[in-house]
Amino acid sequence: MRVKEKHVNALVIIGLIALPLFALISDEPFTITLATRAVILALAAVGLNIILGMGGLVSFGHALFFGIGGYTMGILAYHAQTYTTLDLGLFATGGTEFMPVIWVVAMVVSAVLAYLIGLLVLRTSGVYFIMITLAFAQMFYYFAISWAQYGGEDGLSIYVRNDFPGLNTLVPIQFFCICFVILCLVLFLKARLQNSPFGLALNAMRQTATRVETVGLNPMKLKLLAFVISGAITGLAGALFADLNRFVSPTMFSWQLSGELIVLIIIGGVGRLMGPVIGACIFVALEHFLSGLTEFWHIYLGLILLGIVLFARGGVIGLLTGKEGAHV
Amino acid sequence: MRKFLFATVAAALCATTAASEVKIGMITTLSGGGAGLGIDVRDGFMLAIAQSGRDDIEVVIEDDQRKPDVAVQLSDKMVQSERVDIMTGIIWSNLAMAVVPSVVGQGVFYLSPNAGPSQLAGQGCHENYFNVAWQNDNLHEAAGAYANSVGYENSFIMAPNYPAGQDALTGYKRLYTGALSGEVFTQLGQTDYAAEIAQIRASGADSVFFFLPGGMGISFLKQYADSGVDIPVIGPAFSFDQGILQAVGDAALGVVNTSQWNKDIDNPTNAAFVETFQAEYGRLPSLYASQGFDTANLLISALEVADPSDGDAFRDALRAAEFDSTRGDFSFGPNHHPIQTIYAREVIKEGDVYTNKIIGVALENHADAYAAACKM
Amino acid sequence: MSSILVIEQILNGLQFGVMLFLMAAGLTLIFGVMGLINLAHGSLYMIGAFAAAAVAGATGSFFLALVAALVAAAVAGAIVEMVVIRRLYNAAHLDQVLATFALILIFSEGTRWVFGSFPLFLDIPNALSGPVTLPGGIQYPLYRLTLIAIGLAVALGLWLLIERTRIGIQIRAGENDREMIGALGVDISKLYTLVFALGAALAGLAGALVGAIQSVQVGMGEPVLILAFVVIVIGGIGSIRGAFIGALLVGLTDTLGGVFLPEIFKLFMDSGAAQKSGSALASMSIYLLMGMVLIWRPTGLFGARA
Amino acid sequence: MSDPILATRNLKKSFGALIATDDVSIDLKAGEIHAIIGPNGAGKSTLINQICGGLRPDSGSVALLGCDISDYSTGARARAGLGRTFQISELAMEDSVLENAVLGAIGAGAGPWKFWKSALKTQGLTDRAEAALARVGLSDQRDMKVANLSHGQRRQLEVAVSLTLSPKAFIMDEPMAGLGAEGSKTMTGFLDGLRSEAPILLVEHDMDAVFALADRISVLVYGKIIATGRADEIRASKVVREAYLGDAA
Repeated sequence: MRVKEKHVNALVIIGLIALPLFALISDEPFTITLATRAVILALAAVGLNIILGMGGLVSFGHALFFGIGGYTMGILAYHAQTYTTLDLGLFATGGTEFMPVIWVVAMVVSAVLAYLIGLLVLRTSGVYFIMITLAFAQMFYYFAISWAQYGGEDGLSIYVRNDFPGLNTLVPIQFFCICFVILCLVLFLKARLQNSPFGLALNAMRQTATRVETVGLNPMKLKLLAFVISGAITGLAGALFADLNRFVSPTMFSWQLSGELIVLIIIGGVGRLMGPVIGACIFVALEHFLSGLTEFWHIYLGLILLGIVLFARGGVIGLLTGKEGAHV
Repeated sequence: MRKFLFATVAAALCATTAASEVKIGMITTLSGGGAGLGIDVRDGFMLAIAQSGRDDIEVVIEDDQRKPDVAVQLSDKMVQSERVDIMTGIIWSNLAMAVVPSVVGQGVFYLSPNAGPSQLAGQGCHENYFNVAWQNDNLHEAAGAYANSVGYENSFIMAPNYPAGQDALTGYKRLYTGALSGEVFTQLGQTDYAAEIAQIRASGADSVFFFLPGGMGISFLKQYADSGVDIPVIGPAFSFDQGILQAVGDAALGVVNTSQWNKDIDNPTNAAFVETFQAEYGRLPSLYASQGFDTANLLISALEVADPSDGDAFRDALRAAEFDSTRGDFSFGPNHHPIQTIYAREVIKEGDVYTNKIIGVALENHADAYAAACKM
Repeated sequence: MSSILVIEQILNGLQFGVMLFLMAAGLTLIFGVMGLINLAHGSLYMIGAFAAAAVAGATGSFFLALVAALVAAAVAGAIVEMVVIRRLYNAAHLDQVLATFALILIFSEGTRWVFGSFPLFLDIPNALSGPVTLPGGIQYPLYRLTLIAIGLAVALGLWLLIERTRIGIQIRAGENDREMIGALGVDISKLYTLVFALGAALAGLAGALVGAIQSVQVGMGEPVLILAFVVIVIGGIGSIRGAFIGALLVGLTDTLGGVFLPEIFKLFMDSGAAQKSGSALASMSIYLLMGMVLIWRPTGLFGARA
Repeated sequence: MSDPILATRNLKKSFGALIATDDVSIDLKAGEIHAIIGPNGAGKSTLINQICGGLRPDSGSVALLGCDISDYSTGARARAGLGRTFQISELAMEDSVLENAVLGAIGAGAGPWKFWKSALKTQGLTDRAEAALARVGLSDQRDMKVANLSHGQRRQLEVAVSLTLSPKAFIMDEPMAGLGAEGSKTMTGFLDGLRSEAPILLVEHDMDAVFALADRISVLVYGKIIATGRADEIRASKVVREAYLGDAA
């Protein structure tokens, strides 16, 4: 039976609301935590999907922005909790535990970094782009490991979640709601972006950069902006992820994480609005159930992924709707 | 009456799962690199539980894959969904730092079978946190003390550039009174030590202290043995543990290392432990297995006296540490970290198997350096 | 710092470089001929090391261990090519990344399943153990010198294979124009399997050789894999010559950076801080090198101009 | 006679020993169709690429409306008023016909830095795009995917996209390629009317179309212009016959 993509999308959103509510009623708070994890990973992958799905550039280093978001949150909260000042050279501040401020800072820092890195890495394409993005993420990974001031390899614990006005963020369902609303908001913005003149141009750029140039547009600028937006969203996800765990560590920069973000997108379906969301839900579920079954669950995860690449091009959405859809 | 009713309902609910009264959550590393350590802790722990003959203890075991974020989520699961009374199992300091503070903050007891970061021993100590292994610095301090006792005066010291590595060098220097001919931080996960060995050769040192856990230590020892440099090496037990010694081979022979446990410590508990572990799992127990075993026995001894639901009584029972440790004498300091004797061991070959033999005491009844900062 | 130490460190960098070359040569060959990004190349390195350790343990012969490593990695490579990789040649890079990422998971946990979680033992053969004295009084391990020699010999052999043999002609034709080899009457799928097995065998050889002085354990392949990628990106993907130059550059940068950066930092900060920040920078140095090369030449030193 | 709309001066480009463009100076005047013909490998594509910015000449210059655009990027040249069509269609194959035309309208209009309103619901963009589609006769196909268009329809869409730019000069690389007799005729008729809007630099192999359309013809052989003139002059030229038409004539 073939179903329409928008029905699949609606089903996912409904499922993402229903599952935590069910968990709340049946008093299974850990299920809510799992759902929150899926939502945050989905958000990070939605960010990656802007440059990867729409722009056709496979960034194998998006963990960089995830980590930057995480560390932004960690450092701000750390200074706020220890009442120490954060000296930024130009000015000093006391850190903050106020979530909206943390989010904005995480996005701005990620965006600025994405701009600077993008200026360099977007000169390359194809495999070179894959590898140079990986290299940048590795640089930050090693830097974070030896950055003793913020815990180095041990990472940085912040013990309590940051504040959001009117909510108790330590209650799983309330924190889930925050993340879920942000995800929906970003998905909505992404949907607008996809159809906007910018989205249309970026989409065309992936297919034929020459054509985009000959109508007078600058592909480099398109890619750069896409990279910046992409980095900012993934950075935001990183800040939320760190808040979920009340902890940041260099593993947020690791290449495995960059790989996992790509995996999420491919599982769901490249270049689709809800692809990363479906991918994240499936991935988190697999992780949870497989690891309960056997110590060697990575083998089965590997086999499932392999099956998806070989036999389900277009991801799960493609499988359900019978369309391969946009492929990079 | 109401209380009784509640109890029957609870019993009825529990009957569908298991008839257990105490639930223990174990988060440890069972897959990927470093799984050997977690498996040893788990096996040692479960051996003690089995030997106790108590069927009212349920142990929930989860694999953290050595990823801090996974560990945090598993701890949420343990506390929120499984509602465990006691947690244990974490191998790595960075995972412990991510998990322990929030777990003990939620009223759950945590018994550490391996990691002992300084933060949790000093300012960050907690009444519900007990360390059954060592404070991280202990074995390094013992190595420094041993170096003094054999008259080393010019050490070359080396560790990976990450907090535990930096602590290791600090720990060594705390008791070591000689000079340093070199102090090097290597890359975490580094596999080739040719450059460092060349520096050692050129340094004119009379001894080399290193802390390189896991595969890093194997690589270093093999390369060091092959380099022809014959300056004596000392290190903490981690690179000479039963699990990896076989992979190092001859290169480790004769190396002195410091440990709070060895299979030849002469007491009945230890002898029985070594024998039953070998019978059960078909391999010699490691340091980690002994720590898992001790952790479980401490726990069982406290359960004999008090129920975890009565927090204060249970805590006192733990603090008393009325159990037979494989290490012999064992007691807790004011910050719930061990006060214990640390030995110097030497790597030997018994038949085909590489193992350790105690050659002396490095530090007697040693406590850690952070206890004073702990306000409990 | 004495000149003896400097020369010794250069030798170390060289040795590291040629071993990286063994890994990178296979990767770049596979990419050049088949256009495939193989993240699972590190697993083949691991398979070589485990096969060598297992055979050395059973027979005691290092030579047999090396043969076993070559055969095991080549066979594993050929099987993987025929079962999985073959379906990916026309797929997007993205699919290749995911599929070979999945292969890493399968290989790593599969190896752990077979061999257990503890590292395996593999030692240097007696004939090659211990140091020798080089001219100028430098004490240097014989085994490492042997590694340098083997690496250079393999590089030479590869060069001869590609420049002077029929298969080499086919490989070069395949790099330039994939339709062309079909037109030459070559069985493409056989050629692809062969090239993949060759690349795998080189990785397996590197794993066995390096395994003797390092730790043979699950997950040993991934750090090397990432370095090998850095190498081929610096050298230009598809270029054997580039891989060779890139491997030496990376080997030397990594080794010398780790030794000399802290020394340089000591000139303007106190010793402890210099150690920490120097080695922090050293761990990032090869990625900095790669970044700079790519900014200067976006397709690497010897890469085809895009 | 007015100044030329587009002019190249002494364009030179060589690839190693091969001289692809040798001192080429051509111009395009208002209202004309200037055809460039020549055998395969004569350097026509290289020349177009230098005019449109895909290739840097070794020396020489390109001027549009008297303004030197030699240092402009491809995009900047398009914005300055060069409308190019490709020999092999350069279109976003996964997108619809309308989306491709709207892309042109985005380039011609306010640019891509708009993120909120849907491009296909922005009247300024769709009006412009649909007008261009209507002119080439693709209105009925506006919602089709480009991948599903016939070859001829893709050629038409190529032209339509360049129409949305309202360029000052058209550069067309073989617009008749693969069109068939009927299609060529339609396209010839269309281009005939287009020259009053903006002049066309036409590279074409279809000699019937060239002789029917071109006001002037330049003959490019081995990177050199060997003759320029009206159709009948070129037909009569001995140099051209020898160098190009050769035995066939």
